[in-house]
Amino acid sequence: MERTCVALAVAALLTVSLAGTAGAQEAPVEEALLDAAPPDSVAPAAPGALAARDYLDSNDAGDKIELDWELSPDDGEGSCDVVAYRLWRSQSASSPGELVTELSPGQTHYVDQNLEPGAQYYYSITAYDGTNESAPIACAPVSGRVNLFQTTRLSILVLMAVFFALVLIFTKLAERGAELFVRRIPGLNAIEEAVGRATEMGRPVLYVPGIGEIDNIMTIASLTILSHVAKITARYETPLIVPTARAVVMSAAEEVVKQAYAEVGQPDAYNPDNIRYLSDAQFAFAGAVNGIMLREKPAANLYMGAFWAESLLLAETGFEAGAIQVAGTAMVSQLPFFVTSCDFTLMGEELYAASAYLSREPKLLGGLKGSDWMKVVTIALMALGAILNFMGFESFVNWFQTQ
Amino acid sequence: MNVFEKMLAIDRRWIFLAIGVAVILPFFFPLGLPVVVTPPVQHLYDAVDEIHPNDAPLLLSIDYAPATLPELEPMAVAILRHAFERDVNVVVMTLHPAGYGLAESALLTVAEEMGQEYGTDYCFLGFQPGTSAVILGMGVNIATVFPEDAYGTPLAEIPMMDGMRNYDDIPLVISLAGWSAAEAWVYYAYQPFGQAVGAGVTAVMATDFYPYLSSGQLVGLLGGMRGAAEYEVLIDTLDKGVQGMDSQSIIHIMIIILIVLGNIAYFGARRRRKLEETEAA
Amino acid sequence: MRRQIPLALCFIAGLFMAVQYFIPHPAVQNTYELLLSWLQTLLAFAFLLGTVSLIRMHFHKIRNRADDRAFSWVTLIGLVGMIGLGFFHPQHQLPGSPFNLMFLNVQVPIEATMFSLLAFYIASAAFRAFRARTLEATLLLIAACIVMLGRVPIGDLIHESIPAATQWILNVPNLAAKRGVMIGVGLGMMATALKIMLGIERAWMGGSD
Amino acid sequence: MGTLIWTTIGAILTLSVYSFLYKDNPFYKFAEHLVVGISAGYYLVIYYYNFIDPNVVTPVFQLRLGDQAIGFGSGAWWLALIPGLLGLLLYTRFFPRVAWVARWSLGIYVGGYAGLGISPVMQARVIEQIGANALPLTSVTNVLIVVGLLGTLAYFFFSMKHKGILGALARVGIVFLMVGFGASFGYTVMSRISLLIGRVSFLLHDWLQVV
Repeated sequence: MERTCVALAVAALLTVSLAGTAGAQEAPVEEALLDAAPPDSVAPAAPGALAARDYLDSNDAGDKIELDWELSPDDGEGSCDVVAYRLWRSQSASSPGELVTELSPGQTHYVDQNLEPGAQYYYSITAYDGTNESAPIACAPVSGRVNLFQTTRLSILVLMAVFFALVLIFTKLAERGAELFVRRIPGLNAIEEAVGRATEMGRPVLYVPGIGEIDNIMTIASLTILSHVAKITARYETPLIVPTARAVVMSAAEEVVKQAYAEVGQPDAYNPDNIRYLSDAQFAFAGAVNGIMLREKPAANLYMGAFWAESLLLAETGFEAGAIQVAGTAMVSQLPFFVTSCDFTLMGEELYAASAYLSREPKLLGGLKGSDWMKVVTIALMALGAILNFMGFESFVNWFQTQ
Repeated sequence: MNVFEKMLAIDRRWIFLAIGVAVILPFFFPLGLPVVVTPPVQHLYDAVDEIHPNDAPLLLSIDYAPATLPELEPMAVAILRHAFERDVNVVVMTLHPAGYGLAESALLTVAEEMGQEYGTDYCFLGFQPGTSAVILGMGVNIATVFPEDAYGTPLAEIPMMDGMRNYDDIPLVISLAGWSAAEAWVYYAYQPFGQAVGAGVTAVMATDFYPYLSSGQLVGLLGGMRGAAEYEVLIDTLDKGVQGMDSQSIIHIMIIILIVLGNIAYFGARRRRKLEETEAA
Repeated sequence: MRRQIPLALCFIAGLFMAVQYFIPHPAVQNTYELLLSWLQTLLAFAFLLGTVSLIRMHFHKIRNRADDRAFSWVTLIGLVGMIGLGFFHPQHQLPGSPFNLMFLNVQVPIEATMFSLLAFYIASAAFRAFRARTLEATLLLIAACIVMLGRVPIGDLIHESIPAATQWILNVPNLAAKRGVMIGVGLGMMATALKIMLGIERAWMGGSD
Repeated sequence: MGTLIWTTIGAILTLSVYSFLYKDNPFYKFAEHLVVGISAGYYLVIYYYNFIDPNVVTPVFQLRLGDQAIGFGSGAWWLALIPGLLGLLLYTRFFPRVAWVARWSLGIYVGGYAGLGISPVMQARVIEQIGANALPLTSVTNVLIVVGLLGTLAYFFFSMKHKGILGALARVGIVFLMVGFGASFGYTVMSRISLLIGRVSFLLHDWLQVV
């Protein structure tokens, strides 16, 4: 038996290579096998037991069924003529239903997708030799269960609950007027000095709120800082230029600045022409801001928010224009460029911290304190995980391997 | 103003000029600095080298956009040359809307240069939107995702595509992408279907992909222009990749020299100032 | 009315989007997809808003006879021309269509070139900013130089251990620092997101009434 | 011929942008203003055909949502009116008296994306980090990674003054941060230069065809 099979395989390969050298088009191994195998009217032996089960124990929408079967005795040995397994699916036990797919010899696994959740399906599989098809092997009817909760994401939910609890507790404390200590973030002085410097020189301040959309958390944080900066410039009556890359951010920025000017009693000093929408296109925006730096000569450039590759374009041009520059972003990939080319940089979380600190609203400090203590929790979990791993209990860490 | 202060005050446009020259010169006078081949590239090369000629094709997914073209096109060219050199059939597709023209031009240029015939040696499927859906769909049945090639010919009528069902008929997929497409191939072709996947990504992305290599989810990896250069060395047809590496080497060294000079000048000037202060005192 | 309704909508939308992540049920997932398509559509409308402000700004410049108003014309003509090609030329996305040609031969080259200016700026930044003033600055400088050498063939020629050193720097100190920043940033983002949903953080509404 | 003209246009614009390296000048200004206009037009068309048309216009005019997935039964074309309406509300900001109505759409937009972000961020930036950093201190590498991580987190700890142990840790953190920044800086140089090489090869090879 074995020998014939090998012989056939060799013959097959020969035909393939011959076909190849003959410059014929692609000759699939199956067809080659057919050429080699004596054309028979005998159907191959049916594959072994077929098992169907709900995919992922349906941690999904229940629209996938997972199937496993055993190879036909004629697959790779025996009469060695199986060229494909044919998988059939039906809604009723009586008919074989539709052909789902053909699978190559040697395969024993398939996941059927895009099914109707909860519906009953009858699967059967046959071995096929190019002409004849074996008797179908059926399995018990199966249906995908629709789930209401994805258990593999439990750990996310749990930690979210812990974190939000912390944030809300501190927020409540703040509302009750409890003194929440938060160390002053060094970058803030830098911002004020920069604005002060611009005032002395009688030149405008440039505030770039990043190129993120209004839904970007960094942009939101930036708007809070903007209102602080606007108040200072309003007091000193220093022009404040705010170029934006998103229309919605522009309208929000307008509101924020107008409000700030009103609050310090300088509503007339507010100049709407200085809050500008330039372009959504990243480098078109960067190019236009570079233009502003060289033509309107701001003495202080503040970059706060979400920045991508344009960060260095802005910072280097700003330096060349001789402006004092303060940046702040949580974009890890861009921090190196701001850190090296700006006079001061609010790194990562400092951006959020600054916005919370500046808003002077005690409620906003809750988030900051919550984050701080969540860091402690995180470290504790890591340590615990490390120890348990070391002792051989990996299940704890695996629990965090979510999907 | 002493020499150090002069150095510190140098107009940066001289630096710009130097960079410009350093980039342009190698185009005319290639240095051909030796390029050492690293394992990830070697593995990808071997994977392509093991594909049977005139049999099941290599699927090359050219997923880059204009912005990352300079880094990734040399890869496409080198891989295509390698495949055609060995009479390996190639199917090209793209998952990036802007990739259509780029993929087509790269494929047709190399195919013409290597005297390959459309339909029997290579085939271009064009663009399909919906990255993950496309990749998953092709695992079940290619013809449902790409019923016809980029020029409207039904797959069944294309000799080399006739009888192709799904990943079982594709020994290797290589994705060249400057975005998450390469990862998508790992998640949706390797994970569910066990399809062998290789990738070519930008230099910046490369480090994020090393984990996939060690875990065997990727058979090989080309990182940035250097990856392309190494591949060109392996197929010994030196081209843009190796050429680029000359400029790269020169400029990298140049920047380091600039940093050193900058520091010498800085400390020189500072020492001078200190001396003057002590004299004044 | 003016603040309560938006805050309520903000909370509801946020809550649903946060919760759907845990519920694979098709009814929820389909609603999620629908809502997502709404958000994307909103984005498109917002973009239109931007174009309107752009046009207004440049009209302003032209009417006020600003010195560089000629360039405002350039912007407006480019904008109008592109829209014309897009809407009045069938199959504008196809390769070879005027719309596509303009994109590939005007927008792409300019943006790609602006992007490539970084090659010059990264050099000048290194020259002027990498000073071994303090321990931190010195470490930054050394790390940068080693990695730069390790990236190019010539590095291997100088010393074969350089590529290894590069990988080590990337995989150990760099990794540790990045993870630390990521965790902090992640927490900051979530806290802010929660505050937005609860209406504690309302910068996005702007000030006044 | 056609291609040559187009390539020449691309080349002239490329050179105009590079002229900025010398100093700001009319050529750069031209390219700058042109790309602002062109890109605005480009995205307008793309956004319209990819979002507004399929999600609003088509369904409303054909009175049905094609294969668009809908939570509450298909064929509910009127659902497509909602995003259209929300979109139009954004424009109330041009009419000061009703400008505040724009906040309704903004609320859904901001809230929706805020909520959307929370869970994936928790997963990618916290949960998976816990898994990845639960390292037994059995090797120098592991010790360094853990110490570096602790230091960085200490640096970003705002609830106490940086003194004593916290201060020391924060100092370690800053050291790791700087090494990390240096590494990423050096690491990025190559891809930035690749872009420049790409442009140069466009000028010399595709346009002048001298190499």
